[in-house]
Amino acid sequence: MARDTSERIAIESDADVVTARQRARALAIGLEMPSTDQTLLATAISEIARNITTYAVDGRGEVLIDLVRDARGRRGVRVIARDEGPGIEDLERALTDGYTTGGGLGLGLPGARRLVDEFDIDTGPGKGTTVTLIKWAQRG
Amino acid sequence: MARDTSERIAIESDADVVTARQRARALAIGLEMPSTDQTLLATAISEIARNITTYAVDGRGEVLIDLVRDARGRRGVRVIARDEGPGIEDLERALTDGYTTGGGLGLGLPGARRLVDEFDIDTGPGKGTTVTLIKWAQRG
Amino acid sequence: MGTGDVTNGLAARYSAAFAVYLADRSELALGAAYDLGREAVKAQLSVLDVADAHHSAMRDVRAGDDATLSAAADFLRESLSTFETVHRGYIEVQEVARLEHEYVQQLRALADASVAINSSLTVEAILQLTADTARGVVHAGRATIAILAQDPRHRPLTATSPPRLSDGDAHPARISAHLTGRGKELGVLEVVDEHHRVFSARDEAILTQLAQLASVAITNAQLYERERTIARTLQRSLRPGALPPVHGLSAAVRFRPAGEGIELGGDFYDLFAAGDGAWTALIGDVQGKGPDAAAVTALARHTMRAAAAYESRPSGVLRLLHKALRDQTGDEGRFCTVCYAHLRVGWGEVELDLACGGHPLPLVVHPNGRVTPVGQLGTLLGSDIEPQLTDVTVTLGHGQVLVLYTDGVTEVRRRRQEVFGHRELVALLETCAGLPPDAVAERVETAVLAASEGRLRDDVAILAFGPTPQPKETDG
Amino acid sequence: MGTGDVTNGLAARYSAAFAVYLADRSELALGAAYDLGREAVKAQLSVLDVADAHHSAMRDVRAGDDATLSAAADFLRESLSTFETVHRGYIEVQEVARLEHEYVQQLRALADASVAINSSLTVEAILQLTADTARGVVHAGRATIAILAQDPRHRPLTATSPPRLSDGDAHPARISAHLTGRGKELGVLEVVDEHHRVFSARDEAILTQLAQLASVAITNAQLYERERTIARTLQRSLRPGALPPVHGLSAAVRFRPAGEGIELGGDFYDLFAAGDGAWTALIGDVQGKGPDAAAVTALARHTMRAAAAYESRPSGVLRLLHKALRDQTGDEGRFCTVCYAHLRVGWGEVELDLACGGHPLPLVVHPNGRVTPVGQLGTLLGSDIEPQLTDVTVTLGHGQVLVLYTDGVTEVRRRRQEVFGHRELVALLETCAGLPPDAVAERVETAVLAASEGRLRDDVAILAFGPTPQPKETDG
Ligand SMILES: [Mn+2]
Ligand SMILES: [Mn+2]
Ligand SMILES: [Mn+2]
Ligand SMILES: [Mn+2]
Repeated sequence: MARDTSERIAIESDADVVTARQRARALAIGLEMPSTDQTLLATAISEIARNITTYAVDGRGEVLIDLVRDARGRRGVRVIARDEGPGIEDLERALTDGYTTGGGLGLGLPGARRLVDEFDIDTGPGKGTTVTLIKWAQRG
Repeated sequence: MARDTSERIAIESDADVVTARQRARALAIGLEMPSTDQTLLATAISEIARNITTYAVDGRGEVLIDLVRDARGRRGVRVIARDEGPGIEDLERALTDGYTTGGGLGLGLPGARRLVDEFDIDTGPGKGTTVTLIKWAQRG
Repeated sequence: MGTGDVTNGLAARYSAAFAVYLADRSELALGAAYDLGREAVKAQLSVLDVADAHHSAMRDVRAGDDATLSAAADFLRESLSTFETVHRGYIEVQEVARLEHEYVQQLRALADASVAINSSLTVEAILQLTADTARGVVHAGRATIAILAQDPRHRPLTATSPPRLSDGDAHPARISAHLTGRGKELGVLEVVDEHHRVFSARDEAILTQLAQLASVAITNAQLYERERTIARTLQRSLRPGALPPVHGLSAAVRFRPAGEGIELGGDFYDLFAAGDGAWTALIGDVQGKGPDAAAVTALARHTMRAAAAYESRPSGVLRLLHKALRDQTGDEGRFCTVCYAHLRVGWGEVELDLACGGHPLPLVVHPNGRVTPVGQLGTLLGSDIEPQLTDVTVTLGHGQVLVLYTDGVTEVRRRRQEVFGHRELVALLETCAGLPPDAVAERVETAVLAASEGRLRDDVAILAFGPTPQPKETDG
Repeated sequence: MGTGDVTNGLAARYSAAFAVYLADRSELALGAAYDLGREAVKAQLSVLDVADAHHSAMRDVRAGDDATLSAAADFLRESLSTFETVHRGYIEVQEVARLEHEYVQQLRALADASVAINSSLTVEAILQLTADTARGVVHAGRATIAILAQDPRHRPLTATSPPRLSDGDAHPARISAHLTGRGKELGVLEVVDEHHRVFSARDEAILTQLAQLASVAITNAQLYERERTIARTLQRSLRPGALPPVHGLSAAVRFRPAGEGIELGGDFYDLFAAGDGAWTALIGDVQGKGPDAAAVTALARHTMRAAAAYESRPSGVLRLLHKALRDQTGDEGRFCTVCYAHLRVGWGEVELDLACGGHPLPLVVHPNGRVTPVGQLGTLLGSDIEPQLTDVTVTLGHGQVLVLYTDGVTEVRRRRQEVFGHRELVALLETCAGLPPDAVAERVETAVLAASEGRLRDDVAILAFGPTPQPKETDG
């Protein structure tokens, strides 16, 4: 997967989230991604950014957005969100849509996961959280 | 629950389903039911009528639509759908959203059940199926 | 879902936010649509409410140009994106529910199997049930279970489900689980299916759980089998056997140890050739019941058999038994009562010397229906006092039957009330005049079992004998 | 979700259907919107695709008047209604998934409990585990299990979880399940919680399942306990005990039956006072191992003890044993070997008469380290042939130890190779000069166990004795 471009956005306020959405949308438009997919990508970014502003230390973190290309030449937008927060203790539970505790609405990380093509999370107690997601421009 | 009016519509074709939807919508408008609830009621009628045209003998049955009023004076539209079909053998399964067989989309009877305020079903192998549903004009 | 107020609030805020977006087309303004949609989902509003809010906003702007329509499309799409998240979640959770439900089915099958497997007392039955369950619960083509021999003398055991092998795949998919019991390897449980089958982690977990419960059941069955074999074998080896045929003597015995699953108690009897061409018949009762008493019966019988080779006086044999009981090491002393008879069997009559060590006197049933005790009461054997024993000589003639019995026959109690005692026994025997010994013993046993309502509180032994009727007797 | 083609198809059909609706505002035309939405859901299209289709339809009609906007609102609402159905289903299915998951947790707890409960061999442990599991698995305040007495002699048993009672509710919520075993009522399992608690049908099902598996475990434990008690008690009662102290004689014994969980085999020994002030020491081996052979050892010992009261010649006692073995009823004949010694214990020396019926000759360990067999080989007892037996008189002096042993000592094999035999025994005893009998017996046992690697294939018995060293001997 070759990296085309890269931009780092510090997430400290709602305005930063808007910047990230805008940046991702611009890259998506450049790839001629369908408008519905642009919307889903922006929504996924909002959900993972919300995770930072809600759970990270001082609500701070950063988002890296760039274009990627896979071995078959397919292009997409990749978003990496990082924070130095407390990390997620029970990852499986955090991703299983809250059904074990009941009444969850499946937003947040599990919601974001469903909106994109690739989703990866690296976390643990005390080590912060890094979420990586990719939305490909052409559908599979 | 006092009955205000009543109309019986034989269901034999898609055109009859339209008649039923129209009749219900007219009663709902008369009760000043919100437009979104009118839509949900029409959809519920479509789903139970579809159940008749798909499963009943010769795809035939009937729908009775009338206005009802409960003890507290609340008014609503009641729909009774009857057929002489084979009946439903495993009712619990028919209403549990198809998750036991996988891949169900929760349409049909379980879908209709969710769109209305009251839902009752009387069925059994060989005795046909009667579905009764009510949508109240004022929300609870 | 939702109330009019929230819905109206949504419409107003939607309209206002849309106006802002129309003015600047900024990402910030578009983000407001996302926020509105997300809030609507959290407030459990309907997607139809959003559609209506959208149209009231359209009415407010009152413009149909392309630019406005395009902005409207963007804004509606953004406001619905959270609904799309939920919609996708539905399909996902439905799959989760289906998988959980499947797991429930597997676990329930496992629970049922657990009951069935643990209800089996033989290892063979457990193996077959386990193989059948393994195949069924993971829906596989074949399951095999094999356990090692416990002991070099035993064979390894296997079971397969289905029992007949099909040709099968050359490279099937397979998973297996080890069977272990008390820290030792017991064997292995394996499941195979067509090569394209992919077993899930849950299949493996279920198989492991099944292997675990089968291991416990196998271990229990092995332990049970071992103890049961020892218990059965010892009880059967120690139990007095059938009576030997004795020319000129008709004899019958009935023997019922008290207690479920017990084959040997403290009562005993014997009939054997004594050293001098005569015979010995005896009945006895060791204090107590169950296996503790049973071991002492072996001592009593073997001691008296050996002593009878040297000693023809019944009192002499009983004195030796008394000494042997006193000499017993380890165990606290056990008392014992015995009625011992030394028999000389003649033509149509039996002459006997009789001694009773603490035992109820035997009864003679006469042909005329009279019932009389014979012998003289003596002292219990094995106690601190030197036993007082008296040998009494008795002759049994034609039609006379001597009945030896233990106190289990005459102390039948129900709810602390004696329901069959000495008086009842005598009355019953008075109806037995002229009957052969076997019929007499049968009647006594039947009466005792009936009085006990099938639940004996003490061992019961009955030994009845008399001269065999001699057909030529009156002719000769 | 969805492909461009399907999406484009949707947009075109949506636009056309909307145009029809705009023209006649009929229910039929509106129903088309419902159909389109339903198809979109079935094709797993996104709600955003419907929104986009709606806007391309709006672009096509290019009108912003109220009537058009109102029709557009109706049409969009209708096309989204099936999405609303799914959206509502999400919350419902999530609850289903949660309940199924809870059920899985309960069933897994039950499966774990099943293994633990069935691993318990005592009824008391099973009851406590069952009560603890019942309380935990339905999350209740307290659980109680009570079982009836099996037998009028036993007490009923109960267990409670938690063990200490709190004051509790006067009218708690409660559910219970019966315990039954082999068709009989065993007892009851009950769970109580605060009065407002509503137990679900699933809670009842889980409790019933737990009661069922506990019933099986209790029944198994009772069966096992019964057989184990019989097996233990009989074996312990039949097993020869500790040696009695004999003035002037130092004696030691080692006794190890082969087989796990077996306390008594076919080997036996004895040391007891004979009739004439002398003593008898003997060792023997019944053909075979385990409980079958064990019962015969009881016959052999009791017979020889009784015979020794009348008979001082070893060969005479063994002949009587031969006859007793032949007289055994029921069982197929059992052979037996015995080495029998009649001892007169004197001042610093022991004079003994010795006969060996088919048994290996005992060995004397001399103070100088020489090891010599004594006695004369005789015939096996209990077989068809009248045994040939010879009494030999031997005197053991100061420092001499006589070692009687069974063939388990000299036929230790490993992988079909003899690893400890007669030669090894003699060599070992040659190193035992001057040792007291207990030390000699200990050394032999240790060597045999080491050679067997802890897994005996035959019973092992060793009986060693000699005159007690007399401290005054050389002074007097
Ligand atoms: Mn008794
Ligand atoms: Mn008794
Ligand atoms: Mn042996
Ligand atoms: Mn041996």
